[in-house]
Amino acid sequence: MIRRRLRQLWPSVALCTALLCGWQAAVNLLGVQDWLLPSPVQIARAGWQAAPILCPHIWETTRETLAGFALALFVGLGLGMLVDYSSTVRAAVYPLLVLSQTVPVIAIAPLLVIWFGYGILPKVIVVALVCFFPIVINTADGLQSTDAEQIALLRTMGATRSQIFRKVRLPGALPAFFTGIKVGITYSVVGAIMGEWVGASSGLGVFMLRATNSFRTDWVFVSIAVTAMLSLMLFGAVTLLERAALRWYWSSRRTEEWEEIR
Amino acid sequence: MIRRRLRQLWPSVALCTALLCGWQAAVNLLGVQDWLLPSPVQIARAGWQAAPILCPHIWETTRETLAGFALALFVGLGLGMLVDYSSTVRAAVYPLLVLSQTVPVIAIAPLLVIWFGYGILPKVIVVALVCFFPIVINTADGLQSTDAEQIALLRTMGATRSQIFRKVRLPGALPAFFTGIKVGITYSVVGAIMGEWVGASSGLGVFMLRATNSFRTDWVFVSIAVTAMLSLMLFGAVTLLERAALRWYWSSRRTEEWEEIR
Amino acid sequence: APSTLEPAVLSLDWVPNTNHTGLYVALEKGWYAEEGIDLQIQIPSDPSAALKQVAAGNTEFGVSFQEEVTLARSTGIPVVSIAALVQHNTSAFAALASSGIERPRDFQGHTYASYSLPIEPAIMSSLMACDGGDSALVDFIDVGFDAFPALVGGNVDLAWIFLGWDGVQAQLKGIDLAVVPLYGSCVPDYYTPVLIAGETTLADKGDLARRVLSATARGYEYAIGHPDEAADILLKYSPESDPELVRASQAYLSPRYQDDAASWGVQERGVWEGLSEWMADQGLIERPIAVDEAFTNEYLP
Amino acid sequence: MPIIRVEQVSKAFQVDGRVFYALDRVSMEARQREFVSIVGPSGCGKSTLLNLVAGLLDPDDGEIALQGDRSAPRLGRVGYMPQRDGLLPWRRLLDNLTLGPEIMGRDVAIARERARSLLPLFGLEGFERSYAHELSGGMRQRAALLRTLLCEQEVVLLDEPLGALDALTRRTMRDWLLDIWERFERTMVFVTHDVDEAVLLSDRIYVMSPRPGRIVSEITVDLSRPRGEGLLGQPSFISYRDEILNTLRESSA
Amino acid sequence: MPIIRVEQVSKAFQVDGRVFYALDRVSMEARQREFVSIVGPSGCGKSTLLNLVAGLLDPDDGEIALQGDRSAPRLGRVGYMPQRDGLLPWRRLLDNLTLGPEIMGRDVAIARERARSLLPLFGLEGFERSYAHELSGGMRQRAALLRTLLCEQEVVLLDEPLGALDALTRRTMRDWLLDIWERFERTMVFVTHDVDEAVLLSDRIYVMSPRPGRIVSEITVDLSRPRGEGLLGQPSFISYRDEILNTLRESSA
Ligand SMILES: Nc1ncnc2c1ncn2[C@@H]1O[C@H](COP(=O)(O)OP(=O)(O)OP(=O)(O)O)[C@@H](O)[C@H]1O
Ligand SMILES: Nc1ncnc2c1ncn2[C@@H]1O[C@H](COP(=O)(O)OP(=O)(O)OP(=O)(O)O)[C@@H](O)[C@H]1O
Ligand SMILES: [Mg+2]
Ligand SMILES: [Mg+2]
Repeated sequence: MIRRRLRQLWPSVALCTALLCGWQAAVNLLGVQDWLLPSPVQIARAGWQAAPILCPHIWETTRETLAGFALALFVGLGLGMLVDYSSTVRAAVYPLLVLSQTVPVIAIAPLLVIWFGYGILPKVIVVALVCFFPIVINTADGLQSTDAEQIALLRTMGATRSQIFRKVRLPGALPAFFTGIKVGITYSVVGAIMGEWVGASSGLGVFMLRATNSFRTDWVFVSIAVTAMLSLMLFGAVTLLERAALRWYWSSRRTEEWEEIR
Repeated sequence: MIRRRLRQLWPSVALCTALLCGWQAAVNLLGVQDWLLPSPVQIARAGWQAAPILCPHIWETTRETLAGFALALFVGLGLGMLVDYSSTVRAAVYPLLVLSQTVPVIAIAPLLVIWFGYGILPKVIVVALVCFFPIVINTADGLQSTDAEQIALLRTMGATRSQIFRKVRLPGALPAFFTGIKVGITYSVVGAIMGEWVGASSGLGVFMLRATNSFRTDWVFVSIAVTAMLSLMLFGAVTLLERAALRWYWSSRRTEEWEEIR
Repeated sequence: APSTLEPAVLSLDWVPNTNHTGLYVALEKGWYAEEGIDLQIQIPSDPSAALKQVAAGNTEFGVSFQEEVTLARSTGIPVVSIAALVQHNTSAFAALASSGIERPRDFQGHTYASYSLPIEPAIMSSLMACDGGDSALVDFIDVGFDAFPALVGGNVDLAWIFLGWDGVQAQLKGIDLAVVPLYGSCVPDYYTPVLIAGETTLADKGDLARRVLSATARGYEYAIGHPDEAADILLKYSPESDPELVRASQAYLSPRYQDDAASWGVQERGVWEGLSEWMADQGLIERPIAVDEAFTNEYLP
Repeated sequence: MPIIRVEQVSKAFQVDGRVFYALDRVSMEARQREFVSIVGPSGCGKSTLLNLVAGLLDPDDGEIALQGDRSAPRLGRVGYMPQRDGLLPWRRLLDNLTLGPEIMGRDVAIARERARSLLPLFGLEGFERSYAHELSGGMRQRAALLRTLLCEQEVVLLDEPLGALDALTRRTMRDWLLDIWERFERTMVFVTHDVDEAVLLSDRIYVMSPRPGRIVSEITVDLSRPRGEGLLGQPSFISYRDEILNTLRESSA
Repeated sequence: MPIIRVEQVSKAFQVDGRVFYALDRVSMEARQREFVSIVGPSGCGKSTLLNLVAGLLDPDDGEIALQGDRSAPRLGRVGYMPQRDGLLPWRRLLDNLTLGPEIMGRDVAIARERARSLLPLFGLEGFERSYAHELSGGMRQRAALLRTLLCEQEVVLLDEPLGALDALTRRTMRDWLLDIWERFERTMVFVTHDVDEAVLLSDRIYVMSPRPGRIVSEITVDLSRPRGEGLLGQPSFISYRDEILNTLRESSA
């Protein structure tokens, strides 16, 4: 099991290594200035050097990310269900969902601070705002895609709406729901960083801004690398969860995979 | 048909109107200063006043949005297919996709400028970068969800991979694909605005920055309103397209809807 | 006892830099605490956001610029400048030395990376007009994220820089810049940055402002006298900054905090009037503001 | 009073833009403890009729009464086995079987025990934890049948419950069905293509004709019970069978 | 030389973690122009056997040769009608029917014409533009059958093609199948539950036993063709039938 997982990792490791090598070579050969684009080796060295400073920032951002994503999950699932509840609610709420995504965070930053202060709350809200949208849309579309025959069957058994929802719609929508979660979680760390730009005294976003302002491009890239790593870890965790939660789904797909000449 | 569409519009119009009224009342009653949060009436008045200045900006941003989204569609669909091609490619490319979303635009803005200058290209790239991700993930997950029986059937007919892809996987993935497009297009206009912050001389993003720096909060909100309107129009267009493209899908869902006591 | 400290928030204009050294010195030395204040220093999403927060009164103090305060007051935003952090404008237009740009009229036909500040075109045109140039021939590009890299990368020919930061950085990196400073040119001098507070804050907590300024003044005076130690303190609070840059910048800026003023932080009515009238002339504001409401030395020690 | 009463019911669908009558003024009934079969050519509207009785569809015209009540909702008051099995792909076999009791709020543990005890009879032992896609066609059908009967409704509608089964398994299932019907006093409506089976099992048989679906004949089967396979060759049996086949033949011509 | 040759083929699945043999050393063959039937209890592995022959599965053990070739891939070389219809939900009926010719790169216009001309015989006229969910169970099955035959493969595997059809429709389809088989010199492998049908149609019949699926008997049907329904009562027919039924009964006991 674990060995299979590891075997699945090597293509990405190989490709990433290749890309990093290409990057290093390009920087060295083309003589790109390091304040513009540092090489991977420089970034690694800078990362080593910045590590003690970086750690508390990482911890802060991780907290914000997790709290914000939990909120997004809650809100996303809730709204996805609400939107599925009736076509009137759907018609009424959908445009608002779209609207919520069209307000640049920076434009409402002063409001956020005035309403929620400088604590963790505004960051959590920004993360949730950024992440919940794909979750809602995927959940709503997934719920809508439920097999009509399965619903009919439950209805003949006298199932209530909520039973139909729990026993058919929700399990049937799980694959789409996970797709939404995967998209959402990818945005979560960046969302936290954007949230920190609203006003914060620590966090990766703060680190990144300060490094940018000091023209320490290598440190900027260190914080990007950390962001990427955090995002990848969260994405990976969701993928594992998906596999576990959708065993039936993947077992029926697997049939197909060995059936197919790949 | 058109009357039905209009009837579907009223819940959202009603809800929006209610929210706007609430906002207006809140601003009036609580005496919120207009430089912090202008009221809808003030925004409308400012919009009327700013219209002549605003138009060329809107046009610029629309161009960038459409070009960027077209690119995102192309790249997203292409990568979605590529990722579906083999589990090795999938394993190799997925982390990179996630990585692509974890780099804040602000951090690579200087690079974008140096590589692509100040023309429309960097904005198009930013839009594409922002929009393509949900498209890829949804397309890939949709392609993977294809019914194993349908694939088996085509294989007995001697279908090639590409035939299976075109005749079964792709049509089967269309609902998920459209979900991804809906999420992506929602980000497109905001993406263009962020792209303009990389460096531009016109566009809604420029307008927004200038208004912010001049403390014309009402104009900032005008540009947010325009952004929202553009996004909604694009989202609506995609929804219409989805309905048209997935007639079979909706016709089988409709069965369910009249069957269900809503 | 710490439990009796009065909390207060001060929002910087941007990430910590040598403009802010005195604040951090006072914080580090415990001078705010001595005054009974628990000061929290915050970084906003952008300068205009800081100003709005201060005006709204939920952030007591902020760092802003004279031209911003003038603009804000003209639109009815109730903020007051209570101290000048640096006595003279250290802004400049910069070009790469290799570009051949030496004086304002050379700007013609070049591209300029703008921060989207309304004052930029006005200053540019005044400056060029004095030198017989026409700013209509300068190509403005609004760069929301960063102008200096664009200049150094050669993507634009001109950028607005701060001599005490970008200028020092260029020197350290061995980049030759041709600079046209604003101070001493035909454009009026103004205070940038300044410390601001909301009108309501001043009315309700005037004593707090006085105590904050008292500690802050000590901080800046220390920074004036001990550039190296002050730089180290700033670095302690902003360890992400480049030490070399901070030290060099501190050396540049320390003598300029007070400069020719009688004491640190003092603002002159003439400077406020001068900018206000000039901005009105330029059409940036409809009419000159009432400068006596826009700034005050009353809270300075 | 009949438990199911369908009166002059019509049902139309849109086919390619045109209105198409799947059922045209169909009347039928099933009395308490009766075993009623519906036979008719493919596409004549048998499934549509069951959908109407179960409450999944509403008639365009006419009325349907369950237990004498015309206006009460019908959903949840009959056990219904649809033509396609409808097994939920994310549930293992045993969880699929106990779906009905679960929905009806009965004790699931008891239902599981009952299901488990019936697995051998249904030839599903050892597959408790299989997903639907791991079962053979006939196994899926048997699972659906078992699921329906575990709902323990007084009225049971079965849409071709034995279609995918071989003769032997079919006989086992059939016997068991009769046993259930008799022992627990059920009312059964049974859709089948197999005329022999219809005669063997039923008290009454409705014969339908297609396009639009109409009931062309109602036959009461006066054969003593229990009826074994031995009946198949007997003249009384054959006469019923031929009568039905003739009706079908004529109405299709 | 047999067109299909299955030699000592075994196939195992994982059921609840345990290895479960669906097929155990099964051997069978079908010669050119032969009509071979496979009968056996539900779940004995008939569909699995067809999946193996069609190339959807590979044997765990043993060999399968199509047209004498053991190593060549088998996919795309037989017409296969799977037990579940597999109609594509986004295609209208006519487009579903022409799927085979489309995949094989034949002229779709001709295939459409041919499909259209066969619609009345298959009782599908007027439903050209219907989606699968708008068809009755039997109509779906007929559509799947027609789709398979429009592939015009020499070898045709049919997995219970007539299971959901009533006696009359079934007879029409059966006659037509025989007609196709004779006129176009096809080789047919036919899975059925209906022993009568197997005897009526086949040259040879394989009888299977379940768990693990084995071939327990191979019966050559020496009845002259054409064979009509009249045969049903004749002693030679009945003896074949009883032989098969007995074998089934014994192997299941
Ligand atoms: N949702 C629908 N939309 C359009 N037409 C439908 C729909 N459901 C059923 N029909 C049509 O109604 C007719 C009767 O269908 P029904 O399923 O009741 O037949 P049936 O008697 O059960 O046939 P079979 O024995 O083949 O299952 C068919 O012609 C079918 O095409
Ligand atoms: N993918 C699979 N995974 C696990 N078990 C399987 C799978 N496919 C088939 N089986 C098992 O193999 C056995 C034979 O199945 P198969 O579908 O071949 O039966 P069949 O003879 O076609 O039965 P029926 O007449 O009911 O269709 C069954 O017990 C089934 O559960
Ligand atoms: Mg039916
Ligand atoms: Mg089978």
